Amino acid sequence: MLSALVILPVLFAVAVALVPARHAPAARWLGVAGATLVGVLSVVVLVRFDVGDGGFQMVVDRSWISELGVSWHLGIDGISLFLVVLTGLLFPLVMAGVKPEGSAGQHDARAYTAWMLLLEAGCLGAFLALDLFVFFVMFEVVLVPMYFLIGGWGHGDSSKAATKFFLFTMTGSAFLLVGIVAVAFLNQQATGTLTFDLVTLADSQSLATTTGRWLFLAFAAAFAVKTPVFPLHTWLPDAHTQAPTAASVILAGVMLKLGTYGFLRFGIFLFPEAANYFAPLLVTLGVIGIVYAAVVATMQPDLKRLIAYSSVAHLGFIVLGLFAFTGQSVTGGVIQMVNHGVSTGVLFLIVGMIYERRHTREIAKLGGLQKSAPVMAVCFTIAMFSSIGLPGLNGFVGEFLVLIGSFSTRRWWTIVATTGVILAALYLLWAYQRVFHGTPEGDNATMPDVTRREGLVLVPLLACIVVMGIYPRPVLDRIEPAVDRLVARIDDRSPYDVPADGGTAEEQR
Amino acid sequence: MLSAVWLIPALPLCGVLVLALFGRRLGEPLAGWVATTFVAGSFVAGVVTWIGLLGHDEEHRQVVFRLFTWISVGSFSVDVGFLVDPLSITWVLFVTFVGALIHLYSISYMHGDDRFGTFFCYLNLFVFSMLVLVLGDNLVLTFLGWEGVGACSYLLISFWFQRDAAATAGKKAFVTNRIGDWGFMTAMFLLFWTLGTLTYVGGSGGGLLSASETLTTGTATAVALLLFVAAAGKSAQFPLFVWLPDAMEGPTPVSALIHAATMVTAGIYLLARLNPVLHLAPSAGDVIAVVGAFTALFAATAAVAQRDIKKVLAYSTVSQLGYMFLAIGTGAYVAAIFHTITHAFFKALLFLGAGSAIHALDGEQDMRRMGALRAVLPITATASIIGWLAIAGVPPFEGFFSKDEILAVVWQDNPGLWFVGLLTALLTAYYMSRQVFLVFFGHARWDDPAHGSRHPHESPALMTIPLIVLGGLSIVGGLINLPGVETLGHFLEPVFGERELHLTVSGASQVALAAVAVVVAVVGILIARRLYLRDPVALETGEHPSVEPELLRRAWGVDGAFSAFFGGPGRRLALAAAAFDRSVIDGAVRGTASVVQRTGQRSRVIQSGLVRRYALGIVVGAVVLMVVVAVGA
Amino acid sequence: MTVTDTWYLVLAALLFGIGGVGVLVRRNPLVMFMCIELMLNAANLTFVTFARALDDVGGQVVVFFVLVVAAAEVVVGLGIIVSILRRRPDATADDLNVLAG
Amino acid sequence: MIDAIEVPSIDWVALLPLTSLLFGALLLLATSALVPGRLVARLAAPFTLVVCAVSLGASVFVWRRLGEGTAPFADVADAVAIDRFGVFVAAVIAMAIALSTLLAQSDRSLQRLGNIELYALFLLSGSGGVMLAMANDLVVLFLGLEILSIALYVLAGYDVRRRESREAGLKYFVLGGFASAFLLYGIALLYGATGSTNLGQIGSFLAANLPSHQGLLLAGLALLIVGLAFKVAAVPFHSWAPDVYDGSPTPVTAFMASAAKAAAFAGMLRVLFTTFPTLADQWRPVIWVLAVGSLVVGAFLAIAQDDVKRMLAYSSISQAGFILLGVEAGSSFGVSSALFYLLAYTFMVAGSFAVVAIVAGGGGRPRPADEGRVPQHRLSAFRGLSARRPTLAFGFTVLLLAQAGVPFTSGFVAKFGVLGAAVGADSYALAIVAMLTAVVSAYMYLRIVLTMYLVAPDPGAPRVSIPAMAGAGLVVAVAVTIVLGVVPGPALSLARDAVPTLLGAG
Amino acid sequence: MELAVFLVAAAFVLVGALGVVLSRNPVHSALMLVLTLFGIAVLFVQLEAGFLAAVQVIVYAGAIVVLFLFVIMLLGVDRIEGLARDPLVAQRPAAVVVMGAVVAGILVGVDAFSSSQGAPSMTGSLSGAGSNVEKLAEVIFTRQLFAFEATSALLVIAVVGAVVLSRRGDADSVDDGAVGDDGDQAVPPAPRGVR
Repeated sequence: MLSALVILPVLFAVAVALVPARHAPAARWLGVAGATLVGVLSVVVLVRFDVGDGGFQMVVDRSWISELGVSWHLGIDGISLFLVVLTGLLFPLVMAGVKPEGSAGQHDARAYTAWMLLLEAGCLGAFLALDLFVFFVMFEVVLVPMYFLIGGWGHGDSSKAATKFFLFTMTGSAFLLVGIVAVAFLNQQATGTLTFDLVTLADSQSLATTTGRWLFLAFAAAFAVKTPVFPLHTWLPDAHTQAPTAASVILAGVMLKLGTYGFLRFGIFLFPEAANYFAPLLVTLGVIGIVYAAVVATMQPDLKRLIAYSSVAHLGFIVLGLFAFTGQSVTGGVIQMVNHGVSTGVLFLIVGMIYERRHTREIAKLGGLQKSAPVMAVCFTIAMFSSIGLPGLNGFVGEFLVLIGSFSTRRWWTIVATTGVILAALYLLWAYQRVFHGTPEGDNATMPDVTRREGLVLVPLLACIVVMGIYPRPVLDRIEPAVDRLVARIDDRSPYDVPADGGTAEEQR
Repeated sequence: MLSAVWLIPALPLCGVLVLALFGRRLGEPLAGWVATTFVAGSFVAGVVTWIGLLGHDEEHRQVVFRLFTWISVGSFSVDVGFLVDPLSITWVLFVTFVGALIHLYSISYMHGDDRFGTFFCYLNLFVFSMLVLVLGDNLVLTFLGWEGVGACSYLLISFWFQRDAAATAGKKAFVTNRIGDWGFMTAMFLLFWTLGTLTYVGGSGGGLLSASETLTTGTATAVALLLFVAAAGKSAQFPLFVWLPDAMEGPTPVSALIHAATMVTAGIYLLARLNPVLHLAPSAGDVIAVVGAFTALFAATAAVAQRDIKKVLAYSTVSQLGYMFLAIGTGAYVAAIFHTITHAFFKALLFLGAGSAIHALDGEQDMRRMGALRAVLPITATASIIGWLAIAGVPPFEGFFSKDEILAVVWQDNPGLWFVGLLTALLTAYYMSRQVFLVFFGHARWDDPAHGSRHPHESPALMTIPLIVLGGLSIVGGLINLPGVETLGHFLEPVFGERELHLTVSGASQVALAAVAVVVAVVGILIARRLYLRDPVALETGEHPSVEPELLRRAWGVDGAFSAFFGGPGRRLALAAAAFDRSVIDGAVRGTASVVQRTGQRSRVIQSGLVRRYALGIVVGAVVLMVVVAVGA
Repeated sequence: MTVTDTWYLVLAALLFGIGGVGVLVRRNPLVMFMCIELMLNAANLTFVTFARALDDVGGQVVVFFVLVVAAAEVVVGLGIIVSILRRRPDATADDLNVLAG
Repeated sequence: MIDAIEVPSIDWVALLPLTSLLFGALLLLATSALVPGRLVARLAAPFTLVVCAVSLGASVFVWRRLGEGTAPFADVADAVAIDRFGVFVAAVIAMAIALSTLLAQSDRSLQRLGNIELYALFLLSGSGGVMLAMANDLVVLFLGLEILSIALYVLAGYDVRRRESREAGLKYFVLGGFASAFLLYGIALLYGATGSTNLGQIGSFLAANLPSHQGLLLAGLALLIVGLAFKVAAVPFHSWAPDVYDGSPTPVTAFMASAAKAAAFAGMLRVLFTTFPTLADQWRPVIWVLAVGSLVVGAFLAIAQDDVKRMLAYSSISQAGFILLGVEAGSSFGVSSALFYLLAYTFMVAGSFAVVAIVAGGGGRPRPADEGRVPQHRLSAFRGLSARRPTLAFGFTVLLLAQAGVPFTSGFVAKFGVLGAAVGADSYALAIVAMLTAVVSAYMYLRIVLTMYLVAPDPGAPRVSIPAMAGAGLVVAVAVTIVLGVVPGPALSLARDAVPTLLGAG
Repeated sequence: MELAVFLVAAAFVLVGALGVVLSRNPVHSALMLVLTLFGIAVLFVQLEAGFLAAVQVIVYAGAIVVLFLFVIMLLGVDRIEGLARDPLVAQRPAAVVVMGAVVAGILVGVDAFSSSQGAPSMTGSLSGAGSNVEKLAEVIFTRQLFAFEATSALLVIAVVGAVVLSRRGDADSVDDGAVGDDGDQAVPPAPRGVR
């Protein structure tokens, strides 16, 4: 079942690549079919998921490279469940709904589709992996399709941005790889068996404190780059700006989550003590990221760059939540990963639509689009409000949980982080004003509104924004047990007296 | 009967959905009628609920309806549920009532706008949000409504988005409100952290309201002040008032509904709702009272010099809200709420009247080009005069009672603040008189050849009916809480209990105070009359420059200071941050890359292509290896 | 004064050093090659010295093989040098720098 | 008076992987001398492939035999080690010869120079490599190295008409001779210090009595490592590699980078791991220095190149650095990781050079103006290759990404292995240096990929035609690269079984 | 006696070696090489390696050096090499220093040898009965039989190599002189650091 989620897209990718050149357009629809099938599968997983169980479900554990103690160990729990579903649904949507950019002559639908599918496989693999080796393999391999997508179908100086993206991330992974290998081999020295199995390694806890801290740092280096955590974020605006729309959506929606997910699943899970030790650092960086990225975002002349910086700020919230170590904050962080994927996805989609029509993303050259494209404006507004954290939309749920949870352990930082709420409104509304308000002139006045095809992509995502804002219970109920287990692990080593089920300060007195 | 409560917000929500999906197809004026119907239905549901609530005895007038659990993680859990008690139902009634009237008015006012349906959709959404705000059974749901009304305010202020001023004003309103939201959220975090719940009534610990009695003074003060930050943002208190005058860029019904009658009173509601916390924090109460009084006076001075008819009303609103905060800070919740209700009536009336005048003059808002409209707009003029007398505090209009009550309570608590209030009352009477004189009396200045010939005529019935209704209410509204009878006070008794500061001054003193207030009002009117109806120049030009200093028109330059800060140092800071990001942080990245690359280029020299150099390299390597081996040994 | 093995070994080391310096300082490829032969001979001398010191035939046998290797190397090496010098008789080792960087 | 010399027993079958190459070469030469006409020339390549196959088959057979009851042993009077280590490397070398042959067969300019000697030299050189890998005696090691090298000197200068080729030949020869003098001198000192050249005897001698004064021993060891490090092109003994790789005919370069490197590493691994384990504390720092140097220099100089062939040359230096990671670990896991790396790298590098040769027009119609000139190895020749030859570009991309260590390629598993070995031996600093330089190298690989995919082809770019033989070689290389990346298990377990032990002791 | 022979032979060796390095004329270098090889042959005799001494003279001095001279004469490259100064900056001092360091390192090892040694007579005694040639032969055909056979490959390579390298490369007409010989005749390019 879970294996199929990973393998199916690969098979379809191969099939797509083998389509003869003259049927290239058909390849795209074959790819969409594949992605849709995966999406359906992910929904099946969602349906079959046992709500109350905080452990790993639907586990697949087969030997892969027994010589290295590597096993094909997949499983899903509340933390990964919605990321998987998000991935499963986002891919068919963007593949079907977003016309690949690039001039007609250069564009090869087969390559594009195949890369997308491989990207999907990698992302799903990373979210499902319970084996450090498998995770790393997936974590690293996604760079390749993304590199080609940005480089091959991007805008402007896309090859440079793609290279920057690749190398920056790879530098982080370099440390991760050393860390993973070290964890496994140190465990082998202690217990005699070489294994990369997450659960086994986490349970054996054979590391000395200092070693654990160093290894956590190695892990954190990779995840901090991927997330990205301030000050390692500068690849992101470049990558987003030059990337084609679909890649941007996937990058923001899914790939950045590999970083935060990695922190949670591997960094915190394997090294609870070290995670605790370094939590102040990461929380600080997360909060700096929230404020700093927001301030920087206000002055971006490029709409896409602005949204990219907003991503940095949002991921700062997630990092804050994850490292505040309370049930609410971590749950909030997890659900915020999904929320950010959806709402920022919509924003990027719309920017892509604008670019497709106007061939520019420069805010100064746009204006009054609400007049010519009212539906687009409405869609943007909803996603913007979600991004700002307006209650009733999904963004609020995550942000609020993160903040209210973090408040009990990181009071002052939370108060600072909350100012991010003001700043988010400032830069997004200002951008909205400059792009959509005012009187349209020239090409802005004649810009066509959202087409039906584009609408079909936006509507499910917007529905998701609203539904998850009003009734997030089904999501939260599934996330919470897994998060509780994780938080309980940390609490054993936490300097804070935070009861796992969140008693109050009053009770503690 | 009480179970109809869910209908109260549900009906406007239905309106939103219907208009969002079919608004365009319904067209004009059907969309407006649909919207109005839903809000009116909501009012009816409110009345039904109210009657149901009256059926309970006083101690049990607090009923919670939980629909479903909204967000629940660990110990944190909030529902979507409604708390029906005298406080919330009071708001529900006047919000839906005034709302329905303004909807009705808008049908005509928005005639011809190509986004007619959208306008009503937003209006309905606003009413829905406002109802959620007041009915929500927990702080988070209140916050949802709080933010919802903010968002609607944003959408409606910038409704005519092609106008830059409107777009900017909308943004400004939202962002300024967000500063308040920061306070709101932080207050929630603090409350949850200390009390473990955000639900007002019921749930663990018996609910927020009863549990908050266990708060320490420090925490309570912090929470109260944070909530006041929130309220100051929403209710335009100093220094966060700056958005409200600009918000007048929105259509006039919006100004009437949102920026006068309802939304801006949300801050009052919030503080009244959390009165147990306030009660524990007397020093916070002092802060609120002082800021309220200051705002009242400050805004009144600014109103004196405005030329835009709506700006006068906007500053007036700020000023009146200051009164309410003065009352809240003093502990006179009922007085504050009483004034909120009366203000809702007369300020809505004034706005709608102003709107009618603007409408008649094809959008003219400058009072210097109005005058003598009494003749051509009889209904509008009559209604506006009623509103003027009400706000000026002339008996027996409703404003007299509510303002008098506040002043009396404040006198009892702090005569200094009372004097500020009195001064404000004087100014209020003055500037409102000025407005009425400039618009409805004196010479007609609208037929300025530069602006073409105008033929103002009375607005259609759809616009005048609300004027008439509100005018009537503005006359008799004082009845709901007549001194001595205090219907409203008794109704709200269960909410505030002994935390309400009751008047203890003697009846004679009360009468004396009232007399002073009336005198002050009359003096204000007379001064205005002297300056604007007896001065030939002022009659001709519609202004009296010596008493309209530029500084006051710019509200003492506070708004300008904000703009200067954000446009100057703030902008520079952001630009610096962006430059820092580009040059330092990304520069470090690019620098590393280029250092690596340059090192590579430079090191090519060692690959000289010369065999003998290579051989030398081998020998050097051999030496190195021998050394390393020796050292290793 | 008896001639100990050390004398031979030191001599061999010196020969090795001179040969090595020769490779580094001479530009004529033929002479460079000769210097390499000097170095091989130094190794040979070392082998033979050790063979006597250890009273072991093995060392001498090695020299035998080294001779064969040297011969083969000379054939191939001279072939390569010829192929270059034939086209450009005055070429020195320093002139061969088309390939660099 | 002379006693009949008792010839030592020889297990001929066990020597088959080696002898088949040697006799194949001789047979080829003899036939070509006896049979006139172009028939032999035409059949030379298939014949060479058959010889490789036979050698490979023999390797498989011996491998099996060694698994079934026969313990590894030292053959021919302890001079040759018959163990799975040698067999493994022999197999790698046979495959490398086969790939290089396929490549050479497609190179018209080499074909015109006469192919029989070329293949014979491949086979002879390869046999030297196998000898090096199987050597259980320093003399055999030296001879193997010389056989390998001298044949390579000839091969490097094979295309005598081309100035670059001649220059490569001379540079390689002079420096190679210089380095083998060091090697020989080192062997002499080791002989003096231990009394034998036989690895088994040296090993047991050292195990029994580690001399208190180790000067001679260590000096000998250092010089021995100089000689071997030169052959694997480890920094600071790498300087020949870029120039020689660049100047040699491309099929020869492929052979050097694969077979020669594998053989030299095999020699290094066997000597250090089996014979001098007692001196590990001394030689591990040495290898550490070599590894760091190779990683850094290989990566930094590679990114400054504009010529793909040179880029790959520098890349091979940095790959050598990675393999040295496995050597440095000094553990059996390190050895097996290094062996796996060699196996994987053989295919990666042979395939990569195949692409270079194809693009350079080795298979295309010779353009008289280009003949003998600097070939089309420059990066600009790869512009827009994906548009002109998508499959070729894709294949090259796979190989390049494999060298960069991207997952699901053999390169990743290989890097993972040596990294594991390094970490297992507590060489964290080395591991981190390795991974960071891998990032730097990745920039270079990406540059090539970028040029192929994201730069429009030059309008006048020549048509690239893929000759069948080179194409087949490329397909095999790419396929193996991917298969070893996805299911590396079997190959890993082979490498694990191939860890050598000291043979012929006592 | 031994001392005298050693000193004379050593002088031959060193003078010859220095002569090889310092002669400006390659012919002189070759002749000096003969001197060295001869000196070494004498030392071989001193070291009880009579057979090797003979082979040294015959093969090395006789064949190899003759080959060198033959090539020099054949190509007419007996030109005087200007040794006044080295065009490569600091090459000479560096060469002397680093090579000196290597020699010093070896000498340190040699010194250490006087107090430690390998196992004696591992392969076979040198001093036992039988002639030097016999002993060598026995080892070559037993212990080192494999190496002996391997040398055959070496010789084959030498032959093939000679054949390959001696081609004028004119298997093909498009060649040398014209385009193929790529301007070796041109002024030698200055050493370039960066291409």
